[in-house]
Amino acid sequence: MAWIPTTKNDEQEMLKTIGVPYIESLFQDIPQSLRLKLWKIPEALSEIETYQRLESLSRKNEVNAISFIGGGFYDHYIPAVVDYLSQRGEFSTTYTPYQPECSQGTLQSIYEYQTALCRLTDMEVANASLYDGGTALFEAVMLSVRVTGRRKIHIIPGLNPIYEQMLRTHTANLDLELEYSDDSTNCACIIAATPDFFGNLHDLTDIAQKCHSEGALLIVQFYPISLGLMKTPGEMGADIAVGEGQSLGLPLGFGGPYLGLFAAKKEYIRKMPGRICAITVDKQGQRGFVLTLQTREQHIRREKAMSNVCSNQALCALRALIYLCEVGKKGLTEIAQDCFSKTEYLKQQLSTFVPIINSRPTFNEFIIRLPIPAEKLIQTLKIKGILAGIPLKSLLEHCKTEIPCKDWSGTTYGEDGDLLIAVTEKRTREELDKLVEAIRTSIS
Amino acid sequence: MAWIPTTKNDEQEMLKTIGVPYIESLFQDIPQSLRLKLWKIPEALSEIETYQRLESLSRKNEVNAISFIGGGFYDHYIPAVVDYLSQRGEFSTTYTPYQPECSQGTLQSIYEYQTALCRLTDMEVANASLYDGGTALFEAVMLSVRVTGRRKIHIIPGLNPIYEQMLRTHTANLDLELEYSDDSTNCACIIAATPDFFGNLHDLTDIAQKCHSEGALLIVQFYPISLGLMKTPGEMGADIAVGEGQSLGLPLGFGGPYLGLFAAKKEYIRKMPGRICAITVDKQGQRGFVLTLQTREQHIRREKAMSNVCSNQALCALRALIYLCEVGKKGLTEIAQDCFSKTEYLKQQLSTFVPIINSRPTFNEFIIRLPIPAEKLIQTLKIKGILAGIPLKSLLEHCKTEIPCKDWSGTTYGEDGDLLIAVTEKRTREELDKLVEAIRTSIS
Amino acid sequence: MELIFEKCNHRQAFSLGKEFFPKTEFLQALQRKTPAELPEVSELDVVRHFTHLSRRNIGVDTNFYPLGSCTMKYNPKIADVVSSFKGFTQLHPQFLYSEVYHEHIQGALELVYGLEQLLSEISGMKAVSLQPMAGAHGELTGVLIISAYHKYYKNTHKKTILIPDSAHGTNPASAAIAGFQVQEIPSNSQGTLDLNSFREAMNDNVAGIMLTCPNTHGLFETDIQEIADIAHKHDAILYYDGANLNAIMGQCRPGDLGFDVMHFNLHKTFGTPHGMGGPGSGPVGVNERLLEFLPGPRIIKENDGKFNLEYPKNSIGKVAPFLGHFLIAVRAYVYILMQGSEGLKEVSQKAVLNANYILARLHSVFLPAYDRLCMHECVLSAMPFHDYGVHALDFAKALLDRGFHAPTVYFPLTVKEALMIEPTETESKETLDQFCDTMLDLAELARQNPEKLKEAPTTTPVRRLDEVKAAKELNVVRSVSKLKE
Amino acid sequence: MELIFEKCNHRQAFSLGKEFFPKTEFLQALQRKTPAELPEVSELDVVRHFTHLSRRNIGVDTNFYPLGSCTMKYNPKIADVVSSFKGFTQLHPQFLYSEVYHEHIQGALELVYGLEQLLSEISGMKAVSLQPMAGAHGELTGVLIISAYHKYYKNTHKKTILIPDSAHGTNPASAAIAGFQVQEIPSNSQGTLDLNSFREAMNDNVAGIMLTCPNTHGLFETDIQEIADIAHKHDAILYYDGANLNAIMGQCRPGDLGFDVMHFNLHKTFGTPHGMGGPGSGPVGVNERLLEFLPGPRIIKENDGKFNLEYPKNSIGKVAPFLGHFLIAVRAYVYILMQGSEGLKEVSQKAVLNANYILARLHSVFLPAYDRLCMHECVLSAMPFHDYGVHALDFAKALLDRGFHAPTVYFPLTVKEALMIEPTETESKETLDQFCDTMLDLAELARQNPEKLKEAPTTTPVRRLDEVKAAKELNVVRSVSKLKE
Ligand SMILES: Cc1ncc(COP(=O)(O)O)c(C=O)c1O
Ligand SMILES: Cc1ncc(COP(=O)(O)O)c(C=O)c1O
Repeated sequence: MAWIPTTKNDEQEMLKTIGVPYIESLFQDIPQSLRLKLWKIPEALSEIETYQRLESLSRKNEVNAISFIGGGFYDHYIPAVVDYLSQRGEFSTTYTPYQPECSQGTLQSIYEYQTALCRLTDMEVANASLYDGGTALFEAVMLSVRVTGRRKIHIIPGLNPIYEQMLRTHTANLDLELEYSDDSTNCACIIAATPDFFGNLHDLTDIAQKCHSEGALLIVQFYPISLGLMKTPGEMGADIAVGEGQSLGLPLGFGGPYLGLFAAKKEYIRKMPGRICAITVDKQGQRGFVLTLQTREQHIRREKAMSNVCSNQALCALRALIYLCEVGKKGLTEIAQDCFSKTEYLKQQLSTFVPIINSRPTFNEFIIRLPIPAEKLIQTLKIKGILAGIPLKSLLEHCKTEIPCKDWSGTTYGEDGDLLIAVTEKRTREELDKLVEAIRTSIS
Repeated sequence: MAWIPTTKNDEQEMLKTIGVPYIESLFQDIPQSLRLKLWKIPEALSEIETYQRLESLSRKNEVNAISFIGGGFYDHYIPAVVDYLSQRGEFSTTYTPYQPECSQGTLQSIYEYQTALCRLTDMEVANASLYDGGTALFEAVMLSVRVTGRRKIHIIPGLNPIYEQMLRTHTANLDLELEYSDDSTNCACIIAATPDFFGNLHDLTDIAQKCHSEGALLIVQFYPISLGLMKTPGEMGADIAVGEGQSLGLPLGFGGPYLGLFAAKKEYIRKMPGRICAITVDKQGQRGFVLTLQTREQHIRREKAMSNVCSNQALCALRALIYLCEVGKKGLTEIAQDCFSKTEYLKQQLSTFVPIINSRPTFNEFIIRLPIPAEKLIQTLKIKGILAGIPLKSLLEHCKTEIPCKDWSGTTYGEDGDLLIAVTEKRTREELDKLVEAIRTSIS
Repeated sequence: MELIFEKCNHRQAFSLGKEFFPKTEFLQALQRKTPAELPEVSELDVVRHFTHLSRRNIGVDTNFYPLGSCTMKYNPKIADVVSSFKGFTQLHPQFLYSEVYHEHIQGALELVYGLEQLLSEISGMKAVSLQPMAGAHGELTGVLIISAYHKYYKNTHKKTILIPDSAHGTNPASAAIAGFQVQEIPSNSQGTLDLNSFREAMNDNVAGIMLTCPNTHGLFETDIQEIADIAHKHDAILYYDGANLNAIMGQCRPGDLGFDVMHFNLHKTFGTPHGMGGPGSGPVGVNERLLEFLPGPRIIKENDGKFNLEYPKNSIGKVAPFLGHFLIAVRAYVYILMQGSEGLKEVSQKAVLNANYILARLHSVFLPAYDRLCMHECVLSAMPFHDYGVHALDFAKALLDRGFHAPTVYFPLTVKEALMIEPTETESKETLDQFCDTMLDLAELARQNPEKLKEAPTTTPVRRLDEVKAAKELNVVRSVSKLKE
Repeated sequence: MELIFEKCNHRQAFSLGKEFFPKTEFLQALQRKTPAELPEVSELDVVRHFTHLSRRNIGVDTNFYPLGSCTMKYNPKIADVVSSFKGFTQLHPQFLYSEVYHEHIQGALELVYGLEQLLSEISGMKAVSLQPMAGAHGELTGVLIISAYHKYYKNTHKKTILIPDSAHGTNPASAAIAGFQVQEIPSNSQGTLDLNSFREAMNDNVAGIMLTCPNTHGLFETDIQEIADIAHKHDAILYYDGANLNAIMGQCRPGDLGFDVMHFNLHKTFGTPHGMGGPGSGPVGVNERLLEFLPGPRIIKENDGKFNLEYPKNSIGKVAPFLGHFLIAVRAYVYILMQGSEGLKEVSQKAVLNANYILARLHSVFLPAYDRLCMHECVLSAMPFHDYGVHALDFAKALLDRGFHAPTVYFPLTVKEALMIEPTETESKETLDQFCDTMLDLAELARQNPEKLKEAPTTTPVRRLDEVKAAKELNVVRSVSKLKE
C-alpha cells in the first residue's frame, strides 16, 4: 500500500509483542454493530494514473488568457526564489514549533515576518498568522470588542462584500451590531478599507482621530502591495491593520491557502490572537527565538483564549517573508509604482470612450460603466483571450449584498454594465492596449 | 545589475584597498587595441519579462500529444521524489567533491550509484559518470584499445545510428578501424546492442565467449529499463556495459543533459575513465567516502590520463540513483513487464493488418512497414493528437547511415514505410487502441 | 544566526528593470513618508539565509516526528507536484462568483465536488463543505451550524456546549468564540467520557456536545451509542472532532456512530504538509438534518455533467472567501485516490498497530495513563521519574539530541507529565524500535544521571531557551534603528 | 550514515498498482536470473535518506565557494524554473531528425539558435555549436575540428599541439585523446607563456596551440597578439579554453584576440549549476575558416522565420546525440537575457575587482605566485608556512570549519602549495572580508599553533579521510551479501 512500510513479517512480530493475535483485535473497543460494512471508495490509483488524471483535470481550467481580474486577489508575479526556498522539506514538513531548539528556522522566520509586516504597515506588533484576510478582519473585530467591551461594529461602506459576508457569518451568534456607519461614538471599532473594494483610496487619518477621542478602535483593511506607495495604516493612526497577504508571493490557487495579515498597536498584544514569536537567549547566552504569550492561546487557556486558532498559515507567512526580502525596499516601491502607472494609463485610454465611475483616486483597480451588460463584453473578449474583469453585479449577488451598493461618498455601484478591472505589474503595454481596443470595438 | 551585490560604496573602498583608481585600471593587461568596442547584446530583461518570453517560447513546442517516439530515448514516468530531492541546493549548487569532508552527501551518493548500476547490470565496477550513452560507448572503445593494444573495432549491426556516428566522429583521428562484423579475431572489442536500435533482443553469451577466447573485449550497449526483465550484460559475460541513462528519471529535455552509464569488470578499473568513489575511514575510524584512483584522471595525469572527462553528469547520476531507489527491486520489474506486455499487445493488434518486420523478439520498440510513406501516416495522426513514431528512413539519413541498413540477422530496414514505434508504462490501453485504430483507418 | 534585517544594506535582489513604463506620479497626499524598511539584500543573500534557516529545523522529511494529536505522517511529494500544476495554482478564484466564467473552472469544480463526495463516503456524513481553513475553523463552522440549527427551530435556550476535559483546546475555544457557554465533562478512570457526569450535565439548555473519538487519550469512546442517544433525546447536536480520524478510517464512520456534524483535518488524516504550523484545511461534514445550514456556495453536478453552484436554504453564509484551501484539497484528493479503498483501511490499521507496539514496548517503564490497548496514539507519563527530578520536558529535549522529534508533552491536561506519542502508519518497525530503545535508554539515564538528561539538548542549534525573559522583554519586532548586535 | 542498501528490505516505494494490464510472459531464454538487488525501501526512507545526504554537503546556496578555476557563482533560481517548463522538459529530441515533426520544435530551435547567436557575439566567433556536453568535451570537439581542418588541407604532418604548463589538465588530455602529441610550453617569470620557448617549439608540425586567457594563474596573456601571429604564420590553429571567460566578458573577445576555435563553459560563465560535478555544457565556437567543420546539424533561420537544420560542408559529424545539453542551454539563455549588455560587462568587472581585493588583502601574508594585479582569480601560496609544517591542504580543511568552502589547492601545478581563489562577482564585500579575516586568522594560527590547524576539519560530518586505504582496498561497490555493518 502506498506509503505504508510495514511488512507482513513486521506485523507478525509487532502483534506478538503487543500480545494480540490480529490487527483486528486492536479495534475491539469499536462495537461490532457500528463497524463499517461497505463503502464506495474507488480502488487505488498508481502515481502515474493519478498524475495523468489530475493533469487533464487541471487543463480544463483556463489560466493562459490575459487577466484583468482582481476583486481583492491579484495576479502579481512570484519571484522564483519564493517557491524554491519555501518548498524545502525542513520548512514544509514541520509543524508548530513546540520544541524551539529544533525549530529555530521556523521561529526566526516568524520573528522576521513580524518585523517585515510591522515595517510594511508602520504598526508595532504583528502575529504570524491568520487564515486569510476575512478571518483576520473577524479577529480584529473580536479584539476591538475585548478591548472596548462594546458591541457595535461600524463599517465604512466599501468593504469587500466577501469579507462583509464572512464577518456576518462568523459573528452571527455574538450579539454584535454590524452597521454601515462612520460614526465613532459608542462603537467597538470602525472598519475601513483603503483601497476599498471598488478601488477608491482613502486617507483615514481623521477618522482615526475621531475613533480615538471616542474610545473606539480603527481597523484598517489594507492591500499590502499598495503600501509600496500608499500612506500606511500606522501613519493614519490605525489601531489594528488587517489584510489579505495573497499578493505577497502566494499563488491565486483558486482560493487558497492565502494569508491573514494582522498587525496592531503594542498595547493590544496581550489580547491579540495567533502565534507571536519573541527573542530570548539560551542557557549559554546565545540568541534564540521562542513562541511567547502563549497564555492567550487555546492550548493553554481553552474557552478563555483570545482565539481558537491553532494551525495557521505559517508556510504562507514564510512565503510572504521571502517575497518581501526578495523584492526588498526598492523592489516593492517599483512594483507598486508600476501597478499604479499602468492603471492610470489604462484609465486614461478607456476614459475617452467609457465612463470610469470611481469617486476617488485609485491604485490598481477601478470600475467602468459599460453601455452593455458586463457579461456580454466579457463573453466577447474571452474569445480574444482576454479576461476583461469582474462583472460587479454578479459578485454582489453572490455575496447577498444589496444592489446597487454605495461607497463612502455615496456613489453607487452594481449596475449591469459595471465592470471591475484590475492591473498588475505582469500586464504589458501591449496587453493594456489590446484590452482598450477590444472594449472599444465591442461597445461601438 | 542582476545578482551582483557590489554597491558603489563597496567598489570605492575595494579600489582603495587595491590601490588603483578605477575598475578599468584592473584590466590594464588587455591591450587597448584589442578591447571590445561594440557588441550587439540586447539590454537586460527583468525576471518577469524573461519568464513571460520563455514561457511563450516553450509553448511553441508540442508536448501534450500521445507519444510513441523512442529511438533510444524514452518517455518513462519520473516519480515525484526524483525532482523534489535532486533539486535541493546542497546537491545542485556543489561541484566535484575535491574536499571530501564537506561533500559526503555527494560522495556517498556516488558510491550508492556505483552499487546500483553494478547490481542492475551484474557488472563489478562502475564509474559516475559519463556525458551520455554515445560518449560512454566511445570511452568503452578507448578502454578496450588500452587493454588490448589492438585497433580494430567490430560493431554488430543494429547499433543506434546516432551512436555510430558519434563514435566515428570521436575516433576520426585515431587510426582505428571501425567495421560491421561479429568476428572476434584480432579486434580490440566487439560492440553489441541489446535491444538493438530496431528493438531486437539478443543473447550475447556466445559472442562473449568467442571474444574472450580471442582476447577481445565485449562491449554491451544496454537499455537500463529492459534490465527489469532482461538477461544482464554481466550474465552474458560482457567486459564493459554502457548505456544511456536517460530512462532512469531524466526528462527527455530535447536532448539532455542525459547520463552515460559505464560499468565493467573489476580488472579494468585502473584503466577506466571517470570518477570512482571508494569507502574509507576518517582519522577517528568513522566510515567515509573519497574519490579514488585519481591518477587515472586528467587533473593528475594530464595527457596520459585515461580520459579527458572533468565535469560529468553527477546530478543526473543522482537522479538515476533516486529513481532506482524509489522504484526499487520490485518496481523496476513491474515497469519493465508493463512496457513489454503493452508492446506485445500493440504488436498483436497491429500485426493483423500491417507487417511487423523485426527479425527477433522485442522489448518495448518495434518496426512496422506501412504501405504508405511513414511521414504521411504521421501527418495524419498528428491531427488526432498522436505522435505515431519515428520515420526510420529520415533518421538514418540524418545519421549518414547507408539505407537500407541491416541488423545482425541480415534483415534490412529503412524503406519509406518503416515506422519505429516505442511504448512505455505511461501509455494506457485506450491510447494503444487509439493508435491501432488510427493506423488502420489511415492505410485502408 | 543573523537576522536578514541585520545584513548590510543597499542591495536589490529583484527589480522590474528599466523603468520601461511611463511613470505617473502617485498622489502626494496619499503617499507614505518613507519606503518600508524592508531588507536590501542580494538574491544570493536571500537564498543562503533561508537555506540556513531551514537547516535549523527538523521535519518529517528528516526525522521521526511522533507529535501526538498532530498525525505527522509522510507527506507524499506527488501531491505537492500535482497541486503545483499551473492549471490549479494560477486559477483566479473570482471566476467562482461570475457565471460567465464558469466554463473556465470546470476542472477545479470537479475536483472540489469529487473530494467532498469522497469525504462524505469516508465519514458517513451526508455532505461536506471544504470551506473551513483549518481544524479549529472547522469546529467554529460546525458550532455556527449548531447555532443556526437551533435558531431556526427557535431553541433559543440552548446556550451550552458540553466538552470533555480531555478535549483539545480548540474545542472549548471554538465553542466560546461562537458565543456558547462551555461546560467541561470529566473523564472516568478508563480514560473515556464519564457517562454519569455527562447524564447529569445534560439538559435542554445543551446545544451540543463536542467529542473526539478516539479521544486525546488515544481511546475509543466505547459508550458512544449511549452518548449519542442521550444527546439526541435532548435535541443536542453531537459534534465530531475529526483530528483523530486516522485511527478509525475505514473501520467505522462518525456518521454511523451517531455524530451529526464534524470537521476533518486534511493536513493530518490525508497527509498534506503541516508547513511549520499551517496551512491546514478543516472541511466540515453534516448529516441530513443540518444540510441546509452548510456554508455556501456548494458545488453540484448538473445532468449534463457540468458543475455549478447552489446555496443551501438556510446557509450560515461564508466562512472562507471561496471554497477553502483549494491547493490543500488537491493534495488530499491525490492522497485518497492513491490510497484507494483498501489503502485507507490499512492506514488506520497500521497507525493503531504502531501505537500499540510503542505502548507495549514502553508501558512497563513509562506509566501509561490508562493501561489498555490504545488506538492511533498512546499517552504515557514521565511520573515514574518524578523522584529523580526528571520531567516529560526533559525526555522531550533529550530525544532531540538522539535524532527524534519529541512527542507532545503536557497534553492532554488530564494526564500528569503526559508524553503523547503518535507514530502514524508511515513509520517502519525499525524506526519505532530505535525510538523505543532510545526511550528506554533515556529512562535508564534518568535514574542513573538525571542531571545529564536535564542538560539536553546539546546538539541543537541552540540550547534550552529562557521563555520568561522572552515574555518579559517582549522583543517581537526588530526595530529599524537598532544596529547589528 | 547508513547506505540505502543497508536499510531493511521488502518494502516498495513505487508501484504501477494493480496489474491492470494483461501480462505477457517475457521470453524465458532472455530473462535475467534474479531481479536486480535494488533497495526495497519505503518512499519516506528515500526522502529521508537523500535529504540527510544533502545536508552532508555544502554548496553555493549555503556557503562562499571560492574554488579557483570553477567559477562558483550564484545560480539564478529563475533559470532553473524556466528550464523546468514542461514545453522544454518533455520535448522529445528525436523530433530533430524527422522534418515531419519540425513544426513541434520551433520554440526549442529558436532558443538554440538565439543562444548560439548570443554566444557568437559575446566571443567574437563566427558561429557556435551547443553540442559539446562539458568544457573538456568542447576541447575535444575543438581539437577534432583542428584535426579535420588540417586533414582537409592535407597537412598530414601536423601532429603536435602546444600547451602551456599552466593549462588545466583537460587540455593535454583532450589533445591526446583526439590523437595528437602534446608538447608543454613553460611559463615565464611573469606567469604568462614564455614567448621564447614558444617560438622554439613552433614549427610546421604544430597543428594547434591551446591557451587559456586569462590563464590559470589568473593572468592575461599579454603577448597574445604576437602568439597569434606566430601561430597563424605556421598555419597552426589557436584554441581558446573559455573556462575563464568570466574575466574578460564584455572587455575583449577571443575572436578579436586572434583565437580560431574555443569552448565555453556555460556552467561557469553563465551561472548554470555545477550539480555535484555536472552536468555542464561546453559549446564550441569557431571563426570563419573553421565554420564548415562544425558538428552538425546546425540550426538556421529561414526567410519565413521558420527554423531548420543544415549540415556544415565538412562537418566532423556528431559529438552529441542531438543539440547538446539543451536544458542547460535554456538556463544560460535566461542568464544572458537577464544580464543584458551592461550586466555581462559588469560581471567581469566585479569578478576582477573581487579577486584583486582578496589579493590585496592577503598578498603580504600568503605569497602570491606572481605579485601583480590579477584578473578574476588570484593564486596564492602556502609556502610561507612551510617551516611550520602547514600546507595548502591544512588551510583548505581549516576553512571548512569556519564556514567556507576551500579554494582550489595544488593547482596550477606551476605554483608550489597553490591556493587558487576565485570569488566570482556574486559575492559581497562583507563575505570577502569575512573570508580574508579568516585567512589571516588561520595564518596566525599556523604560526602559533600549527597542530591545531592540522587537526581541521572538526565540525564536518567526517574528519580527514584515509585516501591510501581507499585506493588499497578499493571498496567501490556494496556487495549484495554483506550484512549491515
Ligand atoms: C484533537 C484536535 N482537535 C482539533 C485540532 C485543531 O486543528 P487545527 O490545528 O487544524 O486547527 C487539533 C490540532 O492539533 C487536535 O489535535
Ligand atoms: C581552465 C579549465 N579548462 C577546462 C576545464 C574543463 O571544463 P569541464 O569541467 O566543463 O569539462 C576546466 C574545469 O574545471 C578549467 O578550469
